[in-house]
Amino acid sequence: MFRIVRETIEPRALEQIARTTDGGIVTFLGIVRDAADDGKRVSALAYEAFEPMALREFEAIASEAQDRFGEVRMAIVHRVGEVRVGEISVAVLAAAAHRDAAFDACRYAIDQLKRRAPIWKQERYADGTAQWRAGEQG
Amino acid sequence: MFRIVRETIEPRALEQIARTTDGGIVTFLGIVRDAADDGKRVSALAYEAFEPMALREFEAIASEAQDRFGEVRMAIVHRVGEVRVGEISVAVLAAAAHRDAAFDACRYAIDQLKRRAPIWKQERYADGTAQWRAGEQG
Amino acid sequence: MQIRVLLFARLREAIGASERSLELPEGACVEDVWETLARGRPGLGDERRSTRAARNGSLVSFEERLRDGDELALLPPVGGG
Amino acid sequence: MQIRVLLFARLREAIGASERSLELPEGACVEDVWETLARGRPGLGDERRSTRAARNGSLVSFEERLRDGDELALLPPVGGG
Repeated sequence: MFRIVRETIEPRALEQIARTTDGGIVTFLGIVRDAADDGKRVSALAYEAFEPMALREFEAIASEAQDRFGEVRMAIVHRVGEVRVGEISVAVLAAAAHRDAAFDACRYAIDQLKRRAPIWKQERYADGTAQWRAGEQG
Repeated sequence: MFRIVRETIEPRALEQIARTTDGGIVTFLGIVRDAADDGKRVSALAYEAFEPMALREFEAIASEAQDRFGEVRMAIVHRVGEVRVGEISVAVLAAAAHRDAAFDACRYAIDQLKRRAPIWKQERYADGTAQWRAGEQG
Repeated sequence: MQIRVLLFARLREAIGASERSLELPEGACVEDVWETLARGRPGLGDERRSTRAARNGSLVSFEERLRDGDELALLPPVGGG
Repeated sequence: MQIRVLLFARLREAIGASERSLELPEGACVEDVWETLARGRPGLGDERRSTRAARNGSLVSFEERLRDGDELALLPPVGGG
């Protein structure tokens, strides 16, 4: 399940990709914090994506995780538009027979997503200003 | 939030421990699989716990995770009684400002829980037989 | 002295109770509790090596002396998760 | 030839459109698109080094030659998650 959505992310919906042979599910939720790394008060983040390319990147990342960590089912859902403090901006779920593969695949996927997926984030501050923020590169 | 419960675990309820400064939430869900490691068809697992000691162990594990990985909020909820295939037996949630601490703490907690918490698991098979199963020791 | 013994999982099934109250002589240790329970249950011998004991909630060795009113939990190999 | 240019985030804001259609001579490359857009926008100069280009959905260098009908996405440093 690879999606870019405009509405609230319901993380439990991602669980449907698990099979009855999966004993471990690891989920990462990215949540909008109320403060930027430099301490400025944040009211919301606004995300935009180059959607077709982002979705293909999600699929590629999941496929790489499978190659590296073995049989694993993955879901990656990213929200775009304005996401307020406390809301979920991204959800990554990995389901596998045993937990090691699920942990490794989930962590790999969120790390790669942040580096590679064509998605952009604008911090909107409580003082009315705003700034585009690049993530962790390369 | 450290609990032993008899009813269905609702993983989203664990999120309430997160603070507005937490940007990453990692959740592990243990799910009852339909087959044992030796291939036998499983219909359910039955768990029992030495509850007061298990709860203190959960707290100790969370406190160790905090010492090792830094500021992190944790929830550990384990179900007891009969848990059917596809249902959640255990949920571990770690919330932190950044994702590394959340991943590390969540993984540490489920690893330690399986080794140390006074909780027992009986596999109940489709053929009507049953067997107590020890986990990963030491 | 009176010791309250808590039994779990396959020990509970082998002994047929989740809780037993034992009357033991002063100075008895965990090992004495085990031997009292194992008497007449040869199957329990195999369990001894893998069983841990918790006295009033803290892990102790089988040499640990008990006191009147102690709660002793006998813990087979754990398997949560 | 006709090139459809997609613009995101601060490039979109700098150029004031999420999409532009450019008429370029045959043989034009990504760099030519960039220069056409940057003309009269000195602020864009700083963005050039950190911008990547995707031609019909695949990353390409700025030397990549374009064809009529291509879709060229100009991607500032990403920051999802």
